[in-house]
Amino acid sequence: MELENLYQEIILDHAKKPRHFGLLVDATHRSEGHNPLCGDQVTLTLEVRDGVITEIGFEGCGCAIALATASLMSSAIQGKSTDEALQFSQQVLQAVTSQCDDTEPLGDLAALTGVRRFPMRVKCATLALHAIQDALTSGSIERK
Amino acid sequence: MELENLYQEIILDHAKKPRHFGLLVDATHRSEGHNPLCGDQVTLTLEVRDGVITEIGFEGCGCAIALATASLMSSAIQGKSTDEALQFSQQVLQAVTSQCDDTEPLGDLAALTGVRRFPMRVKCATLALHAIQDALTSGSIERK
Amino acid sequence: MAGSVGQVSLPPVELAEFPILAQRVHGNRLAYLDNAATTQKPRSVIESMTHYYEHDNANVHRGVHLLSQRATDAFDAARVKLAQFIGAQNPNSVLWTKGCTEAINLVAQTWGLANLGPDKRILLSAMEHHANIVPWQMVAERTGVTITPIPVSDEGVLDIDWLRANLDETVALVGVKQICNALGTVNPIGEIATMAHAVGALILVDGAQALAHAPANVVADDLDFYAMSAHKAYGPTGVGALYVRPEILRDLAPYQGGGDMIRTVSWEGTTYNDPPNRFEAGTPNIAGVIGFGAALDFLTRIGIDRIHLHEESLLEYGTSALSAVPGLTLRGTAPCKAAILSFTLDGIHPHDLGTLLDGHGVAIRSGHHCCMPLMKRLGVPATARASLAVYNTQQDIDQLVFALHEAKRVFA
Amino acid sequence: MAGSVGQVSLPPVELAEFPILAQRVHGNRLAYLDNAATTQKPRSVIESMTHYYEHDNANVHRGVHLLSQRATDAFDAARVKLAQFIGAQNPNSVLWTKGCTEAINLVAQTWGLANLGPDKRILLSAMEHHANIVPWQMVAERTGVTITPIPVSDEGVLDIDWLRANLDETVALVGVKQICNALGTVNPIGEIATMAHAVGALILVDGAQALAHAPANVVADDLDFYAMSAHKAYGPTGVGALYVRPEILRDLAPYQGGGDMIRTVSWEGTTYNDPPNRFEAGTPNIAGVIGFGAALDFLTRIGIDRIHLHEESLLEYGTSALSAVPGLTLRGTAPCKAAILSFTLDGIHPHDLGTLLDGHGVAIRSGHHCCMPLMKRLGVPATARASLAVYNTQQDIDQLVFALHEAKRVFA
Ligand SMILES: Cc1ncc(COP(=O)(O)O)c(C=O)c1O
Ligand SMILES: Cc1ncc(COP(=O)(O)O)c(C=O)c1O
Repeated sequence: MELENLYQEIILDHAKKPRHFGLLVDATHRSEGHNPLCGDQVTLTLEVRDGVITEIGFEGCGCAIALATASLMSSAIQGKSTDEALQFSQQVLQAVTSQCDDTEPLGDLAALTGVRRFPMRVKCATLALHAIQDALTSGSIERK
Repeated sequence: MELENLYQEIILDHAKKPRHFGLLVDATHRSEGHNPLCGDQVTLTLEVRDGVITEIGFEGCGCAIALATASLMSSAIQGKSTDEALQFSQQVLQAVTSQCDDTEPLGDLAALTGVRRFPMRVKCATLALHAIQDALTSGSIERK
Repeated sequence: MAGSVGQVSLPPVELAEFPILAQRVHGNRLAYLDNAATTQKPRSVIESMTHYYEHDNANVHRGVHLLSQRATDAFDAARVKLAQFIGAQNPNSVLWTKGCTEAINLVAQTWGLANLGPDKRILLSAMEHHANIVPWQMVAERTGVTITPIPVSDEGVLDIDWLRANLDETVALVGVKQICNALGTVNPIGEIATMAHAVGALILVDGAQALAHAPANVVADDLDFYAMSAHKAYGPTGVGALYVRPEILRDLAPYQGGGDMIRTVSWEGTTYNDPPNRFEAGTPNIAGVIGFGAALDFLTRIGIDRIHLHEESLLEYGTSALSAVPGLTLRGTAPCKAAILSFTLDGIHPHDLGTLLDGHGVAIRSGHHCCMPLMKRLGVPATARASLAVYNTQQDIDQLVFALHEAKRVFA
Repeated sequence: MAGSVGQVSLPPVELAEFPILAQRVHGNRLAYLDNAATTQKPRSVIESMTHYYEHDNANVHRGVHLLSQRATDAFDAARVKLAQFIGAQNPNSVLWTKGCTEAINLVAQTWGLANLGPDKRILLSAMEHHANIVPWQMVAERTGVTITPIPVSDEGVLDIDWLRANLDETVALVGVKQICNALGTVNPIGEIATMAHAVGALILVDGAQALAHAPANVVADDLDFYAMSAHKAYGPTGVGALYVRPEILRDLAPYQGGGDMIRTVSWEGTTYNDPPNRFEAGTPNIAGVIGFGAALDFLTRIGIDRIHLHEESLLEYGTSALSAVPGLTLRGTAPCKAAILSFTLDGIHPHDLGTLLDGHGVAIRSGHHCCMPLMKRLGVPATARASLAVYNTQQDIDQLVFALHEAKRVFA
């Protein structure tokens, strides 16, 4: 057991005080994620202007891992282009699900790799990651 | 194993040369029995006059035990009153399914008790017994 | 062996009967408190199946050779045991299924499709497991029957007055858990059966959580359908049972088609066998049924009364121990409760609790417990749940409480 | 170990791997020749389940504690093994069921009810098992679909020309056994699949008898549905599987309702999970699935090719040995045959044969083998059947022949 590895300082911090909490009114992209086994749920909204994510906001209920992932990811991709954001979320996804060891490029998100040793919790981390990918690839909101 | 007990002379004899084989044209009572597990099947016809079984005939396909039981029973109850026949078939039924040891009153039918040691074969013996009881209790044919 | 030390009784079984309990988890003694999900198996149950495979394995009913006869005898004997255990008079009123979920689906697909329509209503307790909700929603889609939840109080008590007021001759079925897996509530099934029958409705009781703790007597409680899972009662996975009142069963249309459930098959038409075979198409879970029988032998040997007393004593101890943990809220505080302790802890999500407790060897469940509508009703997304069984001890609860305090330290 | 003595090869396994074979039956060595009904289990399969119950037992998917994680890992690993074994590319295209019978019922109740109607036809081989007839008759009652048998010759060969002539765009499904349990016929499933697909029909293959002897490759054979039972392939009772082509599976309506198959449940409406979970409501047969996985490991270790060679050599020996018994008629003499020897003996009904052979330790099956329409077609009420497996030997066949002669003496 490496509980300290899973519940690192930064994760607990983001879980207790999630950044970017609250949905955007002027969202251009939106997605919802749901984990049927545990009931965790996240709704994500993005504002994308000229290919750049200018704002991001989420709501949801879930465990510390799910909330911290959403919060950390939101902080990381705000200001990134959608392509960069997609690529980055893919990197993080790989890092939490596989054994690849180069966690340098992940920055703060490297903390999430502790989840690898807890297979039943990997889904908690991937919930927000999938939601972001969904929002970017198929979550465009039709303007009235 | 007491195969000799199961396949006694008299049983083999009745199985090979079943008595009363063939259905009656003027039957007053009729019934059919079917064993879904093995596919054995018997059709039984009776002619009852003034409460007495004057004729009996059966057809069917089945193993030696099933055929011998039908043949032996037919021989035994022809000429008996329906009440006597019912009572007798009940006695035989008990003798092949339980451990009761007084097989004296069964006459030739006592040979059937060998089946007790072969639980999977008891149903072969009871097929004809149930058919006789059905014919007598609910098999009355409406006359045109 | 039996008896009580201070306030908590000792288990009425030797823990050594349960091989799995001897192991260490992450360096700690295993405190297995996830019994409502599945119980552990006594050696006698495991061995009954090993013995079957090593000595008697054969297909049942259709063979005349010795192995088949032995397999059939053992298989049929289990049906008699289960019928006796739940007070059914006729062993043939008990059908083997894959589990409790399939048992309820069987009722929905046979009795339900044949008897429900847009003019009928089904009342299901608001605390039902998805297994007793979704099959009916699927039937509702086909038949147009209306499903209405029977309200539940904040404490987790079923609103019997509401039920009384809402029962009328449009109600075809009342569906209710005997014991709630999420909250522990024990529902008054006998009373509900009487009320349902008074308006001509049938009653289906989900006995999944009750079989190993306080099983129904289907005759005394006057039940129409009673659904069970072996794996929640010290038996193997992959087998369960459904009791159906014989008068209903006699005319019930078949469920799945295949071998053993037929009388004759032809391309022109097929006739069906009598119950129980009519509802048991294909090769059954022979080893599983035999293991289920061994589990019932185990329960009978220990005695439901002694099991009940022990679990009650643990519940009492656990309730006060948990209540003393700051920030902990017990969910489900019905006066009549089985040994299930559901709770939330301020500031720590139940999933995180599950992982943190596991680190201390404490196995609990966290989540919605397949009761999403109930969670919504109670206004919590999930709870943590410690559920007790005959082999649990005061030490298990103490270990849980210790681990809770440790978890709080991590999240402080 | 492997090799051949005179004409018959030796089993490619140690017989000691099968504990049950060591026993004596009525004082004689056991010659177990009822493998088409159910095979015996190697020690590794029995032990995999004992190990599960003694070390890892927990409910799968929903728990975060260590036992649940171990149980889930082992459970999921079996799905990967089965997918590989039958050549499926995606493990999630394999669904766990109670057995082959339930697998076919699942197709009938989901795909069948949604896609069949009075304008459609189903073609089923005239040698089908009741498990692949009755579920469709039940669907026909609801949908009005027409069921037509594909003729079979006296030797037990499917009439492919008839099939070719009768396939048109009204045909929605062709259903066929890969290997006939009653006669041993091996059907050309790949060829039939091509023919079916050419007119837009789907193909369902009943692989019950093939999995342990010559399993399909669902991709190479281009199958839409493939149904299996573990207990006929050295695995435990109570578990089977259904492969569904992923494109069909994706949109398939759910089967049974309950836990694990849902995404969200509410009184207003319920949404369903993705495959395979959508089709696996309730606690699965966890131990059974793990045992199934161990059986696949066993088959892979020995190698299907070696199994096939051995069984073929036994079949050849058995065919000539039985043909030499006066009054014996082999039923099922297709050129392409698996190691199943069905026969009748003049003057002795198959059931009597079954009992008489059992007296000499020889376990065979007698009856209609759940193929009543086929029996009718062949004009026999029943046959006696010796069906072979990897552990059978020349001695088993010799013992059978000896016992047949003894039986003839009794009935002489
Ligand atoms: C060809 C065939 N199909 C289907 C079945 C049914 O399998 P199960 O009884 O395991 O569901 C059998 C077994 O008897 C079989 O031989
Ligand atoms: C109350 C209740 N009903 C039904 C079920 C479903 O039982 P199974 O998963 O064994 O089919 C469960 C188990 O989770 C339960 O607790």
